[in-house]
Amino acid sequence: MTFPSSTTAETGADAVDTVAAAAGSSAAAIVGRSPGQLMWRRFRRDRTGMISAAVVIAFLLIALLAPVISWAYGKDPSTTYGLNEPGLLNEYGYPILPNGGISGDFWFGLEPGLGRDVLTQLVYGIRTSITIALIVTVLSTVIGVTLGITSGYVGGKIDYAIGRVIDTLLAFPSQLFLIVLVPVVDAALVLPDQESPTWLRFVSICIVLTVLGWATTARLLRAQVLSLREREFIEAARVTGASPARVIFKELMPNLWTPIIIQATLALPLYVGAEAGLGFLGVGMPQTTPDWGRMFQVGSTVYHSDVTYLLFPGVSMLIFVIAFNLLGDSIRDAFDPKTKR
Amino acid sequence: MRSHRRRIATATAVLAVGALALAGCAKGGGGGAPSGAASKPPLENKAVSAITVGTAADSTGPAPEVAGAKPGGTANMIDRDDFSHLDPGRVYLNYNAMVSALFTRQLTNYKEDASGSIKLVGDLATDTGTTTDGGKTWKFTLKDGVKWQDGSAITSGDIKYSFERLFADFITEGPIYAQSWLVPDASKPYRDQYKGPYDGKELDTIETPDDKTVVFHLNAPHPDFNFTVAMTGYGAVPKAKDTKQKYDKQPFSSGPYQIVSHVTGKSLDLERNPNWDKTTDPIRHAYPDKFHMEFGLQSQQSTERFLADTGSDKQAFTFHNPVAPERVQEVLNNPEAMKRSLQGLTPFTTFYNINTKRVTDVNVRKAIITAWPSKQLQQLQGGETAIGKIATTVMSPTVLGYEASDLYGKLAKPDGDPEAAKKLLAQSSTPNPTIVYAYNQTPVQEKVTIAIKDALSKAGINVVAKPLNSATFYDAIGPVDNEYDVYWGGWAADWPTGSTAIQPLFDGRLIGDNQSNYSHLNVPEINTAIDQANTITDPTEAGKAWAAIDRKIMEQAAIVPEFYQTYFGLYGSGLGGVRFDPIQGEQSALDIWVK
Amino acid sequence: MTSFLVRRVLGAIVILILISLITFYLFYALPRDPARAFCGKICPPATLELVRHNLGMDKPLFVQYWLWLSAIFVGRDFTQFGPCPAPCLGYSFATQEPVFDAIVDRFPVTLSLTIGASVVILSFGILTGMLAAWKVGQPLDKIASSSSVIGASLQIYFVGPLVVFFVVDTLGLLPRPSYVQFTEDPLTWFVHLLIPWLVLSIIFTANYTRMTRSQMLEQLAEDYVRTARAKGMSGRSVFFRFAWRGAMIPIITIFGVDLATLLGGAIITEQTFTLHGIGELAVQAVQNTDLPMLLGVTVIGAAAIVFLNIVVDVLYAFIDPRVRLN
Amino acid sequence: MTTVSWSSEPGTSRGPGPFLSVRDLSVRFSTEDGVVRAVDGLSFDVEKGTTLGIVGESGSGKSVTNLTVLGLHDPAHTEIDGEIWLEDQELVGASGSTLEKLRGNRVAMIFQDPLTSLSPFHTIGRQIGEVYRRHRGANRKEARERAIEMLERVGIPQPATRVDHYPHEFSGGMRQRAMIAMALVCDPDLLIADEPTTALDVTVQAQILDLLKDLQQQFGTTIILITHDLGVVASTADNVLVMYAGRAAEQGTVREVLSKPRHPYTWGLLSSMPRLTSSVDVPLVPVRGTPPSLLSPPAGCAFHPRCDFSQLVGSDLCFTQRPDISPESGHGDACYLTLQQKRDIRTGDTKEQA
Repeated sequence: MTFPSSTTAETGADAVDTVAAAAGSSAAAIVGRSPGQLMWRRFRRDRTGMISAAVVIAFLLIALLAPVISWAYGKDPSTTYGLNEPGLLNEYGYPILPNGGISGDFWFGLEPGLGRDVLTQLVYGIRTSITIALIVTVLSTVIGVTLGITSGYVGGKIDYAIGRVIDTLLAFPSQLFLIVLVPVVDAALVLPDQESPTWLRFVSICIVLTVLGWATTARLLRAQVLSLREREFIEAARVTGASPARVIFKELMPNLWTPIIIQATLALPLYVGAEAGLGFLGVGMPQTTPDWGRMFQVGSTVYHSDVTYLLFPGVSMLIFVIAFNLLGDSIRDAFDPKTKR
Repeated sequence: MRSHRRRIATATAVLAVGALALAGCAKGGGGGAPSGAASKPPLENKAVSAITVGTAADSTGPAPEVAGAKPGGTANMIDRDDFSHLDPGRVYLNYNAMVSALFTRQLTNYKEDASGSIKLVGDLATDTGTTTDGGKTWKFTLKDGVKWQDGSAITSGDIKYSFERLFADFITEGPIYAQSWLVPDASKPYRDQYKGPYDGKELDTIETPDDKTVVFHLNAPHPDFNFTVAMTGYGAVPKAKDTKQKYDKQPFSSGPYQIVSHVTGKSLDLERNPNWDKTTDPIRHAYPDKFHMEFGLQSQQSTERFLADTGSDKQAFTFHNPVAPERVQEVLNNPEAMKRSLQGLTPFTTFYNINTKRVTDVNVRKAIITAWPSKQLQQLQGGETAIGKIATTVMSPTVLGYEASDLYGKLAKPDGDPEAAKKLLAQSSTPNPTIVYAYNQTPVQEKVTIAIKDALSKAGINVVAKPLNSATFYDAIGPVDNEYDVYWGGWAADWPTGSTAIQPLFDGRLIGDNQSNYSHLNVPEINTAIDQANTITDPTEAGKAWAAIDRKIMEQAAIVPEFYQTYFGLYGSGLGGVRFDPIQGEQSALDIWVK
Repeated sequence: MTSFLVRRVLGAIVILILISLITFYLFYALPRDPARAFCGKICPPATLELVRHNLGMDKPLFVQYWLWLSAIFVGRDFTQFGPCPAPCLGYSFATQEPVFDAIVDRFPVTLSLTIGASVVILSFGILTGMLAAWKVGQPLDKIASSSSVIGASLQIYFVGPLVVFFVVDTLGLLPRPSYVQFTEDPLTWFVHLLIPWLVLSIIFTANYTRMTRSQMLEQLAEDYVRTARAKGMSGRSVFFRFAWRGAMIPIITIFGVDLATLLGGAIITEQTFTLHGIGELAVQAVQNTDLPMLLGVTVIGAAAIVFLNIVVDVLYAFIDPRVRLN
Repeated sequence: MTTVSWSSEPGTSRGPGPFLSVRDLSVRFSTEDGVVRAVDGLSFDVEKGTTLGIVGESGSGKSVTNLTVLGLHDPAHTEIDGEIWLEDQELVGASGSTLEKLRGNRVAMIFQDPLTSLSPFHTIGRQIGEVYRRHRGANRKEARERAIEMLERVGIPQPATRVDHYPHEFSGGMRQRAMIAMALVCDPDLLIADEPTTALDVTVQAQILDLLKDLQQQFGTTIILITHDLGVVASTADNVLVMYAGRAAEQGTVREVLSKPRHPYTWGLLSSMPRLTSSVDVPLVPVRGTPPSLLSPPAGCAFHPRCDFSQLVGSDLCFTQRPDISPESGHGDACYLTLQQKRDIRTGDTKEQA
């Protein structure tokens, strides 16, 4: 049984520290490196991390260059080609050509019913998913961190209050509440007269996902802060009369960046999945905005007669989320070598 | 140590390529060449050929035997929802009415003969009732031998009680016609004038001279009152067995079957009612011994089970569930399934109300109708078989007196005629108007909205689409001063004469919050024509009058007719006598027998 | 121990009340008048008023909430529906059936989905995690890790229809997923739920494999494991008697949360396989804006989460003596 | 292989050769940043019944050596050369199962931090009894009695009740006593104590060291005491081995090494330790610089970057040639300075600081 005893780590760790020490002998030029540089060196050497980073960047580029791709490809996501040009969809809304209507000018085929182009829908769909996921991740991390740190560091009544709020939020059946909250927030933000713009639903989805998302981050941060608070260097800082703000930002924060970043990179794919889940349940972005979730919803109703349509969003979402998960793992390993096994 | 993940990236790539290849070889995700639907015989959604009022002779039982039918066996029914109400006074949904036909009888009812024409005949009554003063007083005499499931006779007292209990405070979901006509003052709400029989008071406008005769004194002449009492809402309820709210789950039977068990949301089981006398019933048969009804199946599921046609599904039919729209094409290509399919025109018409208080210029309204993309909407919702024929009038072909007319040439140009619409707009006060189109935010309606926006913008009409939460749709369009110009609506006549098809929707004097006149049409000429048509006693003459009113409304362009909804459903191969009921627009259970 | 339980149960009740209160007020943020559903097609204003009175909707908000809450303990009599016995969560506005009965009736579906999935998740997930940790760095570990990353990235609404399409429609190996009363026919019950269990477990198991593996490796690096080795304990007994206990704590925490979400009705799973569990009940409640049903499902879902949190804390004490239930 | 009799004052050397003999041991770990040569050709012997103190800064390879004795390294990442003889048994090449039978039975080890080194999930009695059942095949009841007996022997009050307590219910000192009880339950011949007292405060430290001495007297257990605290070595060990960068810098009896040190590194260690006798205002002189990188250790004598006397050697021997312990037995050191130079520097230097 292979059994990595702790000494390897200890000596390994010593070795690394010694590497950091400026022993001026004639051996390979050993130069001191900051933790950030160390992290980058380790990350660069982790090939899986690099590949997943490349895939993620590719998706980001596709999302950014969506208009260019659609211009070059000649189709756009909103025109209903199937309805406008006869001969593409049969009488019941299904693409006539086999395999979901894949053809020369519709590389990924046509959407049953409205007959929109699947490729551009996918490309613009990434845009929706990533923007929502990024915004929600940033928002929930910021809220989670601030509340987590305040409740962890300050303790007492505030900690109790925030703790109860977190418990209540985490006790909500989250999937159910996503569906309930979106129409409620919609109704709250409704603009009486003109057409409710797409950004309205975009905002309400972000609000809903953030409201239900920050609690887990807050709880994690609170635990980290509680353990750090007992450490001597915090006592020392306090003893020297440092203001709480200085203690938090100068002493605590540097130690918290690792869990924060790890939590964020692992949360992002979850939010992409959640946003698509909303679309699948019919409370996602409106029909005019290309969205993967709705492609799944349509896919799951028509897969009897047109399974290809379901595969495109499915496979692209799969690759997208795997890349993110692997990237999150690699970042965690680079940041926190102890758990690298 | 961390090299183990090096192979993950390659593994993912392989999987992705594999999945795509897999899709390629799947049996072709496309719809395949147009299924040659054109070569299929045109769907026989023929309108009901004729609706007449039957004689006393037509009202005598037993109902003519169904060819080849034999008694015995259990018929299964699979459907989406449990019946929300079974207490006749609370039944308004056609789905509830279909099952009530098995155990609730009314004074009069409809009988369909082989040629497809419908006759109003006496059910519990010996005939369709007699009126001597143009429809203000009506006399019905009960048949001999009509009994409740416990063998006790159905008396005129029971009929009087059945109407009186409709005033109780827990009966709110049913029709209100008879109640508003049986109170002395027609202008004041009927609930203020009589509160129901539970505190011992009686309604004196209903006389019961003896056990067999009932006389109704209405506060105004209603020549089609005999059609009104055919509604399930006015079915008979035994005075001795009235369990008030609980009656809604397990009513007392006067029909061929009685309810044995009702597990809400799950199942309903019926067995033969020994005390039902075939000779007194001109409409119903009772071939199967038992009926077992199961709920919770969406149309996709029931379609799959009918196509599979295995095990107990062989003896299954469904009242409400149509063939799922996305499976229509598959069913049409399956000759075996088509043998066990039912098609027909339902009384339901769908249309788009044009809010005449906001879109005041008739030419703009006409332009909207002309540019409307009816064909695309039909295609989006599964074609004529699944959703309906393109409509051009207010009244549905299932209504007595319907006359086909196409003022805006929609059948000629179903895709919408932007040029003609532009010409109409040129003559109107606003050449390119902006209209606020409110829609119910369901997946289908979202697609429909896109098609409408495209078509109308081609005609120069700027559309502002306002999605409304599907739960709050009616609350939003209900108020008279709502801020929307065009919104979807659906209607079915409560009985197949013009009055309930037109009056509640277009009578200018009935405009009010949450009232059915959503297009807020208030044209004096139409209002007087409606009153006048209501007094015509001869059904065919009345039909012509209502058809004329229909044309006037279309000239006002108060609505954009959408579909005369059709029904396309399947049933198991082990059942015979499953027929389509044109009055309710669903599958009827009254002639079913188990092969 | 009992003082701990009493305190935690009281805390749980407070949270449940808080949740039901929030849901109640959230519901009223919707501009929806449920009374409309109780009035016929032609609905005179007088009848609408009467229905609002029958449903108690004309009373102030907090009174309505109080009536709802007290009904759970003392039952309530509705003019619109009739009496409602003690554990009464009111009547559903959409289906007129008592909410409590509807939930109790739908619970077996969600329960069987949960039990099946958890058995697979725990056994398969933890087993592969242990094996991967045991053979760390070797081929088995690599396969387990890479498949678990892929598994964790799958989405139910993608895998579900795909599996149904291939396994049911194309190959016809298994019947279409549906629920058959366990008591009536356990075999068909089992066969008909295989696909949902399979799909659910692919996704959940992946997480458990990854988590068990990293936790086991972390425990193996602990000093006390080295001491055990130094005492002459064999590698296998160190792995199975010492290391797994430490690794179980984080796994139990996560399992408590996952089990609660499944018990609360896995909405997306039930929607994908059209299973009539509590999840579907919840979706219908939202679509029909059916307040009593929505409240009932939310409270039951939250109760599952809160109750399981208590169970998880108690389990901690059994596994880790350092945790004192003070 | 020549066996040299080793004369030492107090030890009762009965066996023919040394009890434990480490011959030219080197241990290399492959890590991310390269190969770490934790132990680089180390040789030393331990007589039966004596106590050898191993001293050195952290990273000098003292713990690694002793874990190699028990064979606790992860073979996937470790290469071990050289031999370790426990009387007649060679350990480096021994099979896993023989090593398992040996650990806890003939050779036992106690660790620095008793709290993390004891399993939090099992009672003390069970953890002690486990070893007894494993090696002596005792049943549960016998194991429990043995555990109570051992607890009593290491001086833990009410052993009958404490046996069922968990480690976190013990104080620091008590936990270390429990560790010792666990290590000695099968009366091992060799006990390796890896910095047993570092985590404890001074008063408890003395109790533990006395306990170890009493147990040695009672059972004649050979003890290897790993520490960086020269005071502990002075008071308990019979012989001393000073390690630096994975090799032996100086070895010999406690009196020889501590009173007449011959290696500059040992001088450095001694001069950086406050003494009761030295006056307060004389500053301590720590060894300058930090321990060398074991990834690429300095050529020649690993200590030369920090050695003030390397130029005294004249030739650049210190920078190119790696010194070996000379003489191999008795008081040996690994430094090119001549004996005379060492004595002059030591008397010159240490007298100033004394």
